[in-house]
Amino acid sequence: MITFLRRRIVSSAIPLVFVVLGVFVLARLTGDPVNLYLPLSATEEQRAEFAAAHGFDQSILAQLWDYLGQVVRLDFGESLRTGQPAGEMVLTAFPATLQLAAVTMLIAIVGAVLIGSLAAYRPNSLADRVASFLSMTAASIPDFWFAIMGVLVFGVSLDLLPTSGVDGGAEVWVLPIATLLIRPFGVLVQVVRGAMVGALSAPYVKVARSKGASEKRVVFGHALRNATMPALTVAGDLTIGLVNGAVVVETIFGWPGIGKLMIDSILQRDFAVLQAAVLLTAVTIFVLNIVIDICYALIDARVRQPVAA
Amino acid sequence: MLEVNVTAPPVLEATGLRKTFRVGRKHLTALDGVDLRIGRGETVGLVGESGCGKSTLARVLLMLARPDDGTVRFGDVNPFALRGKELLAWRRRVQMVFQDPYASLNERMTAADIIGEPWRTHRDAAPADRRARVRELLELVGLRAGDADRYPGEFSGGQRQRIGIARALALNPDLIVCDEPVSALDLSVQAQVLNLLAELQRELGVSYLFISHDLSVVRHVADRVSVMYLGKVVEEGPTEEVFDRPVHPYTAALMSAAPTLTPDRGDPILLRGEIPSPLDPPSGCRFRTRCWKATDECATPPPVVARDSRHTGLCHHPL
Amino acid sequence: MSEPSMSATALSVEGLRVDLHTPGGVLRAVDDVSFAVRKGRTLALLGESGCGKSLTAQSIVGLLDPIAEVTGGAVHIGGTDVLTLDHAGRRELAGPVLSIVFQDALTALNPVQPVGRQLAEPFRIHKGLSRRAAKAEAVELMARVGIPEPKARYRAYPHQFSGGMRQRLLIAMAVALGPDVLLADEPTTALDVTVQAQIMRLLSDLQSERDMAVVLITHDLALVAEQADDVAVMYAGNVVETGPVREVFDHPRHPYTKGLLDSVPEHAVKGAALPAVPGSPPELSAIPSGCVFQARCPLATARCADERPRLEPSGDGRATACHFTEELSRA
Amino acid sequence: NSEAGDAGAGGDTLRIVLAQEPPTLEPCESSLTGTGMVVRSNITEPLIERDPATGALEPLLSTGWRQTSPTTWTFDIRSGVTFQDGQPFTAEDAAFTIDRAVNSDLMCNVDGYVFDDSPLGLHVDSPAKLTVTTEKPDPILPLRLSFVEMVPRTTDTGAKVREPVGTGPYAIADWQTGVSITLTRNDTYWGDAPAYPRVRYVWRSESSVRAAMIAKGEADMSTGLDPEDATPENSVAYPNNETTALRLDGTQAPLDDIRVRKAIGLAIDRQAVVDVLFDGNAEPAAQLIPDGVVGYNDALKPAPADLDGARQLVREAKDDGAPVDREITLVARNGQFPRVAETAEVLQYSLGQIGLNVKILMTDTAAHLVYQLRPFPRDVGPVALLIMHGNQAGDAGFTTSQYLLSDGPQSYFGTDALDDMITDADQLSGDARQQAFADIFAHQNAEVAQYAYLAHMQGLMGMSPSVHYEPNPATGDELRLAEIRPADGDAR
Amino acid sequence: MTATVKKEAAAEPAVKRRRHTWWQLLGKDRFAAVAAVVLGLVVLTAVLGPWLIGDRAVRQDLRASLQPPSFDHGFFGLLGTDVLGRSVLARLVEAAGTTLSVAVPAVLCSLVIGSAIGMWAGYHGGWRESLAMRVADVILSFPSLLLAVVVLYVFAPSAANIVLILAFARIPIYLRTARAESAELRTRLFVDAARTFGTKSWPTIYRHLLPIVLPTLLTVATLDFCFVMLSESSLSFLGIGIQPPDVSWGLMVAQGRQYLQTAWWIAVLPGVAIVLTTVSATILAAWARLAGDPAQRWRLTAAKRRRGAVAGVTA
Ligand SMILES: Nc1ncnc2c1ncn2[C@@H]1O[C@H](COP(=O)(O)OP(=O)(O)OP(=O)(O)O)[C@@H](O)[C@H]1O
Ligand SMILES: Nc1ncnc2c1ncn2[C@@H]1O[C@H](COP(=O)(O)OP(=O)(O)OP(=O)(O)O)[C@@H](O)[C@H]1O
Ligand SMILES: [Mg+2]
Ligand SMILES: [Mg+2]
Ligand code: NI
Repeated sequence: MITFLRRRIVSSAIPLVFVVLGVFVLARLTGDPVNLYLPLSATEEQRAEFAAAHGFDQSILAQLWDYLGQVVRLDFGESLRTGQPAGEMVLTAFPATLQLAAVTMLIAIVGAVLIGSLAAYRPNSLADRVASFLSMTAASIPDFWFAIMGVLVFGVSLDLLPTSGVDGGAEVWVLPIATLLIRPFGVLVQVVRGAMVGALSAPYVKVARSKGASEKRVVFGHALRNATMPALTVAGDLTIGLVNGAVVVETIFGWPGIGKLMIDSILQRDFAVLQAAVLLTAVTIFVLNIVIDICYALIDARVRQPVAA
Repeated sequence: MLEVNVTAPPVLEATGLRKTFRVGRKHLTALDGVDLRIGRGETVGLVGESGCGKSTLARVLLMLARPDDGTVRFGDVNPFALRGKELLAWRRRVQMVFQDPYASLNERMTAADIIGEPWRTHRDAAPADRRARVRELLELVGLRAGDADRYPGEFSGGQRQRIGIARALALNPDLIVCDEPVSALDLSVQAQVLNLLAELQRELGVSYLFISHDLSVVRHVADRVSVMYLGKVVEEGPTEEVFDRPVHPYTAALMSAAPTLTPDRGDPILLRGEIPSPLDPPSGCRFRTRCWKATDECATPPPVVARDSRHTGLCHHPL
Repeated sequence: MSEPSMSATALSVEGLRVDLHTPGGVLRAVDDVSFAVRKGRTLALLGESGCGKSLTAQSIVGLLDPIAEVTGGAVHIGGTDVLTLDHAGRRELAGPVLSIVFQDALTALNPVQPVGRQLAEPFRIHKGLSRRAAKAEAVELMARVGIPEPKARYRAYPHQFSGGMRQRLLIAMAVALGPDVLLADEPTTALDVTVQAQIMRLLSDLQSERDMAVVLITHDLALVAEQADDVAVMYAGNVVETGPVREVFDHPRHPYTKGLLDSVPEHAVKGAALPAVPGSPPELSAIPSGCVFQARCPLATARCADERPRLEPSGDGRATACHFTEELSRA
Repeated sequence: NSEAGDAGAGGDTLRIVLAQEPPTLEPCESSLTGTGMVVRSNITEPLIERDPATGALEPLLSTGWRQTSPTTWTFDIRSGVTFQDGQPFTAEDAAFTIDRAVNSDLMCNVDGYVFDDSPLGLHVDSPAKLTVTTEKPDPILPLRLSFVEMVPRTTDTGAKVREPVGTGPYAIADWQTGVSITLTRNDTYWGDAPAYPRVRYVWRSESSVRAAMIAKGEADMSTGLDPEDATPENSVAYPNNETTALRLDGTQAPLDDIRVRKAIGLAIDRQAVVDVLFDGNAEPAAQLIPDGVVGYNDALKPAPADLDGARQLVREAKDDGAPVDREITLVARNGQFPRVAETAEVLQYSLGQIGLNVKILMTDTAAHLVYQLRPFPRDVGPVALLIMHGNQAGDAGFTTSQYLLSDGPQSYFGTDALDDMITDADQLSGDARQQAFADIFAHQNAEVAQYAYLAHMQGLMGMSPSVHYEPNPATGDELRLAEIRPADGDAR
Repeated sequence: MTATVKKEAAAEPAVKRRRHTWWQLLGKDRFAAVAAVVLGLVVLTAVLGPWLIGDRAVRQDLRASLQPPSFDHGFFGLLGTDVLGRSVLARLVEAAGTTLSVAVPAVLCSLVIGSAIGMWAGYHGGWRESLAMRVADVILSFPSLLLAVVVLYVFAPSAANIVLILAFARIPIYLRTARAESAELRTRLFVDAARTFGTKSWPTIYRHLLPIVLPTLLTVATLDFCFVMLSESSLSFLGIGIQPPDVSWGLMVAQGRQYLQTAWWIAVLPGVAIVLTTVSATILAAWARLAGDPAQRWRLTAAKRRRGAVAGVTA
C-alpha cells in the first residue's frame, strides 16, 4: 500500500507541473491586466511602471521561472485586485467549496444508490421509468434556473428558507446543496442503475438467493458492491467538477468559495490568484484521484492483489 | 500465405520453459523447466492436478504469455521473434480451445460472429462465403446451422464449448491446443467431437496438445502423455505405457483415482495432504509431501528414470 | 446402503414444464420431467448437453433466469409443492432444506466479498448466528472441504483460489446447513480426478451423515456408476429413462441411453472412431410431436412420429419412455 | 458573528446588499465603484464634496478654499475633527493624504483617474491651512481633490491598506472575507450622528437575488437592480450620470464616411429602446453628458428614428464608393448595463435594416478595455464600440479630453478644429466654460459624428419601504449612510 | 398427453428464428419509441426549420415586446415573444439547429477521442495506461472556463471553437470510464482468444471491448449531451458563447433567466426543449443498452408482465 501510494504521488507530480505551466501560459494569453488596474487615463509611463512592478514586461519564460521559484517557496504572489497574498485568499475560500462539495456528493451518492438500485431491480418497470425520467429531468435543468426559482419560491413566496448567504444554521445549506445536487444525482442514478442491472443478473446473485438471502441482502450485500466501480468513477468525476468550483451556486447564493474566486480572477486577469487556485484544486483533485484508487482497492480485492495462490 | 517448412517432424518443440508470476512480493513458479515435443499429426495428452500449470503452458505456447526462460519452436520458427505478416501467418497455424466455455466467448457476439472472427482478422473468406462456412463448422461440431444467429447466453455449457471448438477449427490450423475441450460435453457429443478431431488429424495432419482431466478420454485420443505436477513434467511417454506402467507415484495415484464404469477396480490410492502452495513448493521432488513412498532422499532433485527410450519419469523411487 | 429411511422420498418432480420466452417466441425447453429421489440416495441426471438439465435444477430451486418460466408440474419436498410457495416461503427452504451447486463455478462466487463471509452467510441467515459464531462454523466447513489453513483463508477473495478450490467452496456453501436435498450441477467438471475423488468422498460422507438426497448432474458416466444409486436420462427436455444405475447401465431400455453408453471412450478401441449417436437433438422451436428421439433413433417407426411415448414404469423400479421398451428389455 | 441572525427586524442594523465584494477598502482606490460605495463619505471623507444634484462644491473637511495664483490653491482645514483612532485631523494629514494618493508610487486609482501625471506641490502653512501648487494652471483642482479621501499620517505609504481609518461617521468593525462587512457608528464623529448604529454589507451578484432579499426583508437596500426585478415597492430610480453611445471608428471604411456615421445615428430608435429595454428608466441622448454636468448643451435634442433617411445616406455613401457591405464589429461588454446584450441586438438589427453589415462581439471587461483604450487593436476591421460614459466629476472637461480629442485615450479620431475648441475651453471657467463645451458637443454632432448616442441612463436602487433615502446621480458610486434613516423617522 | 396438441406445430416447417430488426425492437418499447419520435422531430426541426421560418427568428418589433403565449397573434405568436418582440417559437426552431450543431459534434468528438484513448490505455495497460490517466488528470484539473476564455478571446468565439473547448474539456470523462472497463475486460478469456488468432489491438478493441463498453459510454454521452448544452449556456452568459443574432437554446435560457418572474416563456420554453431532448436521448440510450445486450434484449420482446422480472423472485 505504501509503495502504491508513493508511486501514485510521484506520478502525480509531473501532471501537476503541467497544470501549473499550462495555467500560467494560458492566463497570460487572455491579455494584459494593465488596463484593468490602471485608470483609463493612465499614461504610458504609468503603464510601463505597473508592468514592471508585476513583472509583465519580462518574457513569459522569465516570468515563469520567477513564478516557479516562488511556488517552491510556497509564495504564490499577491492579488492584483485586493493586494492580499494569493495563497491566503485561496485557502480562505477553499473550505466553503469543499464543505459544499462533500455534503452534496454524500447525499447524491446515498440517494442515487437507493434509487438507482430500486430502478435496476425491475428494469423497465414503472418504478424504473419514473425514477429514470425524474432523475434525468433533474439533471437537465439548468442550475441557475433551479437556483433562482428556489430563491423565489422557497425564499420569498413560501418564506421557508433564507434566500442566500452563508451565516445561519442548517437552513442556509438547503438551497445551495439542492442546486448542486440535481445534476450529480441525476447522473449517478443513471450510472448506478446501469451497473446494477448488470450486477443483478450475475451468477453470484443467484447463488446468494439459493442461500435464502433476503432481497435486501441480495441487492445491497451482494450486487451493490459489484456495481460500485463504474459509479465510483463517475462520482469521482462529478466531485472533481464540484471541487473545481460551483460557480453558479457560489455566485447566486453568495457562497464565498473557490469557484467564484476563480471566475473573478479570470475575468479580472488576477493571475496570481488564478494560479494559486488552480494549483490548489489540482492538488485536491490528485488527492481525490488517489483516494478513489484506494476506494477501488478497498471495494475490489482484485485491484489490490491481482492474483494469488 | 507464408509456407513454413512443414517437413521437419516436430511441429512444436518447447524446451526449458519457465514462467513465474509475481504475486505481491513473492514469485509463483507456474512452469518450471517444462519440455514438450509434439510431432506432426500427433496428439499429446497433458494431465495433472488442477493448478499445476497446464493452462499456463498452453498460454505460453499460444504466445499469450511470454516465458521467462526457455525456447518455443514451431518447425524452425521461433514465434516470439516474429512480427507483422509473418506473425499473422504463424497465428493461423496454431489455435486454442479454451478451458472455460463461459468466459472465452464474447456475450455480445452471435455464434456466427464468434466463429467467423478469425476470418475477419485474416481477411479470409468473403463475407458471403463466411455464412456457408459457419454453417458447415456448426454442423461439424454437432450444432445446427440455425444456431448461427444465437448468442452464447442462449446456449448450454456444452453447446458453448462446441462453439469454441468450431472457432479453433475455422483457420484449419496445424496445431490445436485443446484446454479441456470436452469436459463440459456429454458423452455422445464428446464422442462426436473426438471423432471430428481424429478425422481432422487423419485428413489434414493436425496435431493436438490435449489437456484433460478425463483420463479415459486422454487414453483414447493421445499418442503420448505428459504428466505434470506443480509446474514440472514428472512423467512422459507413450499413452499405453504411461497408463499401464506408470513410473511416477503421482501418475499411479491419478490413474487409480479416476472413476471407471467397471465397478470392480482396486482400491484407489488415496493421496494424503493438500496440494502444496505453488508459492513455495517443496524442495527436491515436489510430490514428496503427498507421496506414500517418500523418503528423506526425496528432498534432493529427483533423477530422470527412463523406462525405455520414449518413456521417462522424474523420481527417486520409480514404481 | 439399505437404511430403513431409504423408502422415504425426499424430492419428487412430476411433469415439470419450463418455457423460454425468447425473442423468437415461446419455446418449451423442459417438457414433462418426472423423477424422484429418496433420502440418503443419489440420483444422477444424465443427458445430452442442452437437454434441459440445468433448467430443471434451476426451476426446482426457483432461480430460473427471468426469461424462463415454469408452466406446469409440481415439485414436492417433504409434502409441500415448492412451486406454489411464495418468495418468503422459498427463502426459508433455500439452504436448510434445498440447495444447489451451480454449474458455472468460476463466476458463482461474489468477487468482491471474502469467501469466508460468503460461506458464513447461510448460518447468519438461517440460524441467526452472530458474526463470530458464523465465522467459526464457516472455518470448520472450509476445513471440511479440504481448504488448507482455513482460518487464514477466511478473509481471502475468490480470485485467490484455484478453480478446484472455488468449486469446493461452492459445495461447502451448499451443504453448510445440511440440506435435505442437494442439487449438484456438474460439480466436478473443472476438477482433476484426484480432487474429484476427494469431493465425491465428501459428498458421500455428508450424505450418509445427514441422510441427504442428492441430484447429481454430470456427463461423466463413470462417475455416475461409482456415485449414484439411481439415474434419470434426459433427452430434449424429456426424461426418457429412469432406474437404478447398475441396471440401466447394464441393460438400457431406451435407444438414447444405449447410444450414450456406447460412446464411452473406455469401451472403445483406441484410435478407432467412437460410436456416437448420429445427428443432433431437435431444435427447441421444432420439437417433433411424436417421440423426441425419433429423428436419431435406429428403431423409429411411423408410430414414433405420431405418438409421444410416456414414461411408463415397468414394475422393477425402472421406467422408460419408448414404444420399444419391451423389445429393448428383452434384448 | 452576532449579526448573523439579525436578518429579521432590521432594527439597529442597516443591511445593504451590494453587487460585489469590495476588492479593498483602500481610500485612494475609492474611485473604483466597488470600493467607493462603502468607503466614500462613510469611513473616510474628502476635503470638499460635490453636490451630485447641483454640481456645486461644498465644504467638508475643508471649510473654505481659494485660488491664490493660477497655479496655487489654499485650503482651510476644519478643526476639531478626529480620526476614528482618536488622532486629531490637521492640515498635516491632508497634505500626507494628497501626497500619498497622487505623488506616491502606490498607483492609486484616483491618481490616474482625476489627476494627470504632474506632481502637486504641498505646503502645510498651519494645522488649519494647506497650500497646493500645480505645474500648470488647474481651474478645477478643488473638484479633483473632492476625490481624495483623508487618512491619518500613520497610514502605510509603502502599500495599500485594506481596512483604513478615517474621519467618517462609520468605522470598520469587522470584515469577514467573502461574507460581510460590518461598520459601526463613529461616536466621536464631528458632524451629526447618523441614524443607524450599525451597517452591514453583504453581496450577491444576481440582481434577482438582491431583489428577493429586499422582498423578503433580508436586506434594506440594494445597489443596481435590473429593470425586470424592480417594482415601485422595492426600488427607486435615479439618474446616474451614465450615458450610452456607439463610438464609431471613423478611421476605417465604411465608417470613415460621415454619412454612414450619421446614418447610424438616425437608424437608432432611442425612444423604443428606452421604453422597452430600459423600462423607461432612461432618457434618449443627444450628447455624451447628461443635464447637470458643466457643458451640457440643452439645445441638442435626440433625433427620432428615421430609417428612410438613414438608408438614403447609406445609399449615397455607397454610390460614392464606400464599402458599406464591409462587416462592422459591434463590441459590447457583458454586464455593462442591464440588458446590454439585447441592446446590442437591437442596434445590430437596426443597422442591418439600413444596409450595413454588423456582427456582435460580446466581451468581458478586460477584453472590452482593449477596444476602448488607445492603442486600439489592429486588424479588427471597423468597430462600433458600445460605451457607457459616466462623468462623475460634473465637468465636461473630463469627457472631452478623453472622448473627443483626436488623440484622446478613448477617442478614435477628431478634427483639428475640435481639438482647438477643447484646448481653449479647458482654460475657461464659469459661464464661458459652460458655453464653450456646449458648442463643442454641437460641433461634434454636426461635423465629426464619432458618436451615435443612445441614452442617458438611470440607476435602480433597491430599497425596502422601511428605510428612507433619496438617491442622487452619485448613488451608483457612493452611498452615504448618514443620509439614510428609518422610514418612520425615529432614529435609534 | 400433449401428443395431439403438438401436431399442427410439427406440420409447419421449422420455425425460423426470428431476429428482431432495430425498428421492431424500438416498437416494442413505447417510451423509447416516443423518445425516438421526439428526437426525430428535433432533428427535423433543426434541418428544415430555418427554411420554414425565414427571418422570423431575428425580426424585431419592439412594440410587441414580451407578449405572452396566445392564439391571438398568429402562428408565430403562439409561444409569445421575447423582449425584442421576436417570436419565441421561431427562435426555438432556429436555435434547434445551432444547439445541435454545437452539442452533437462536441459530444461526438469527446466521445470518440476519449473512448478511443481510454480503451487503448485500458487494453494495453502499463505505461500507456499511466500516461493516459495522467493526461486525463491534467485536463480534469484545468479550469475549463479559463480555457474557454483563452481560446475564445484569442481565436474569436466561433461555433467551431466552442465545440473544440467543450469537447476537449469532456474527454477525460470518457477516457476514464472507458479505461476502467477496458482494463477489466482485457483480462477476459475471449480477448485472449482473439489474440490467439492474431487479431491486432485495434480490431480487438473494436470487436470486443467497444460493444461492451459502449452502453456505458452512451449513457455517459447522453448525460453529457445535456451538460454540454448547459455549458454552452454558461459560455453564452459570459458572452463567449454563440454570438447573436445566432441563437441557441442555451443562449435563450441564459438571456431569459432574468425574465423568469416576468416572462417565464422566454427561458422556460428553451429549457423544456433541452430537457425534452436530453430525456429522450437518455431513454433511447437506456433502450439501446437493452437492445444491444443479448442477455437483456428479451426484456423488450417478452410479454409486458415479464419485462420487469427479477431472477428467482416470484412475481
Ligand atoms: N496471471 C497469473 N498471475 C499469478 N498467478 C497465476 C496467473 N495465472 C496462473 N497463475 C497460477 O499459476 C498456477 C498454474 O495455473 P494454471 O491455470 O496453468 O493451472 P492448470 O493446470 O491449468 O489448472 P486447471 O486444471 O485448474 O485449469 C496456479 O497456481 C495459478 O494460481
Ligand atoms: N437464456 C436462454 N435463452 C435461450 N435459450 C436458452 C437460454 N437458457 C437455456 N436455453 C436453452 O435451453 C436448453 C436447455 O439448457 P440447459 O442449460 O438446461 O442445458 P443443460 O442440460 O444444462 O446442458 P449442459 O449439460 O450443456 O449444461 C438449451 O438448448 C439452451 O439452448
Ligand atoms: Mg487450466
Ligand atoms: Mg447445464
Ligand atoms: Ni402435487
